[in-house]
Amino acid sequence: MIRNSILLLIIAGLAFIFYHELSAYHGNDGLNETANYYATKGLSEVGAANLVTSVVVTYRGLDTLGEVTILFLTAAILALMFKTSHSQKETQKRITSELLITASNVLLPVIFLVGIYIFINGHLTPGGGFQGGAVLASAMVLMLLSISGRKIKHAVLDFIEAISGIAFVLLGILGIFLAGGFLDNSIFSLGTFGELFSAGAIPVIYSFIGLKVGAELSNIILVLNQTQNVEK
Amino acid sequence: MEYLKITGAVITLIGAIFILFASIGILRMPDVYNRIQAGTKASTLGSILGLFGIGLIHPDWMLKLLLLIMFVLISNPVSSHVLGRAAHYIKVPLSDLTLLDKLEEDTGSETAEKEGDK
Amino acid sequence: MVNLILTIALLLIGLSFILVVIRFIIGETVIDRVVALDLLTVSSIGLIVMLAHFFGRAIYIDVSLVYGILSFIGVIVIAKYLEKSL
Amino acid sequence: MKIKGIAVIFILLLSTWLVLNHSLQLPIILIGVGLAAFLSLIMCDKCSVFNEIKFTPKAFLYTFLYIGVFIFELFKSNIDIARRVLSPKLPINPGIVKAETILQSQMGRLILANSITLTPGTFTIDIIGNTLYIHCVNIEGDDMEQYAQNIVRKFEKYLEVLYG
Repeated sequence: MIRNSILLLIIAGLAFIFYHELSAYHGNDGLNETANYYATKGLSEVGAANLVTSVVVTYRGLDTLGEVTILFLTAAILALMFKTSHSQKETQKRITSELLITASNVLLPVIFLVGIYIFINGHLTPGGGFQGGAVLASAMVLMLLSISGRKIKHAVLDFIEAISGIAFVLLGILGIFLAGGFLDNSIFSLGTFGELFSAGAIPVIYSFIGLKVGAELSNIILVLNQTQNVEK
Repeated sequence: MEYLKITGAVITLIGAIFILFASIGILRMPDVYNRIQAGTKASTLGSILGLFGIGLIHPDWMLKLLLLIMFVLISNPVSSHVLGRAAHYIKVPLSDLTLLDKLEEDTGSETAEKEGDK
Repeated sequence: MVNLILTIALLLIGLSFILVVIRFIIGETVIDRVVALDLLTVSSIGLIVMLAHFFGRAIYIDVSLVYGILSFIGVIVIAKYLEKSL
Repeated sequence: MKIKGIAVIFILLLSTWLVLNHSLQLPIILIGVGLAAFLSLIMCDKCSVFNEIKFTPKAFLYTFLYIGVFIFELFKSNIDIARRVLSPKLPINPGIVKAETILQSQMGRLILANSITLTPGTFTIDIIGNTLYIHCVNIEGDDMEQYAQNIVRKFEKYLEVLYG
């Protein structure tokens, strides 16, 4: 109880300090040159309802490629460091509740569908590849928790990841030849503003990013799950 | 049309009141299991009523809100069941008011054996 | 009129949040805290949808759907961890 | 027999997709059909859950009856909990009792347990075999055993027709 009160005091103090800092903060009202260009020309050039998406996928597409690569490296390093011997001992676990298994059987397809919905609609709604990928990976967590006997194959995840990564880069290179530059989205027609098939290649690119992120995060979860019970 | 909206708002208000009851219950009940009881029931009905009321105010959101209601109805009781099961497994004590515990009688010998193995 | 009633509802939910946070701090056992957290997230689903009405943005409903999914999985993960059967 | 499960899961996913997108344009429907078919085929080793739903006129009628009973019990339970929580003496006599179920289908058991959790004063703690362990807020004498069995019976009556 005393410890909790001290924690509460510390949190309140931190909140006060942050409030103090925040109230003294004055944001930069004007946009600088680059931001101004994105804000004024972005909508007409890219045709995505969500301006953030258009910046992330097209103007700063190369950065997104870098981020995906970092995730890939993390997954690869984890798999390398925690490389398990195949003679791992199955520890005695409590049997999962029957109700949880049934509920996850019902909910899993729906959660996968919601993840896919988030990254396909990335150009219209807040959301996108990374968020959708995270939802896919959380569905994978539910799968691992509820169906303990089920083995998910690394090979399948690696295959999805490789295919979507290659497709992402190929789409980017296609942009150099058919349109203005790397990851230019106007290789497909821009379509009607606000519909699912609009904003050129953005939905396609975002789908590949979402699949890649989902596969990478799931790989990380799988590796951690398989190594936690191994003896030192 | 206006009546429908006011009905929706009142339903939402009732939902909020149930959520308030849930929080009072979670504060006053003597042990984990009773808190789960109070928390799950009232918060499920409260948030369902809140969603439904907003659905009456904005009829074009209704389908999506019904999807959300279905999700809450399936997931919330299951998560509280999993929590209660975990609490009983790690032997969180029941309150002194508790009269009988049939689950302990039936599974108690099993867990005692497991502890003997260690 | 509608907005007035909804504002009262928002205030009630805010009050209940304070009560739940008190239980979260008192705790007693870990499970108590998780129960309080679960109650917070479930009522937040309703809260986010009410905010969607106030700001007039249907898109917040998607947010609350994803929030519900993640909190459900989170509670199960914590329960499994406490059982040591992760 | 798997075809029925795949069909149910397909319809469920397709309707979820259409509700999420909130539009009926042709490309959205086409993508939804593709995605739903793909996901339902991947998931088909687990669709035994969806196999158990019965499509008979009687089941259709009983769905509505069940929803009615369920909503009534949900409100009753909330008023009951509110009464207990608000009264200054906190009148509770908690305990864990057990009740038997005759339902064999997974989906039926899930809905039964969820309904018990949401009905007055009871909450499913564990299910082992056919025995449900139910935590009750208020036990009065030996009657509670019978009371719990009655609650289970009340929902089973409908779920038996729906899921078997």
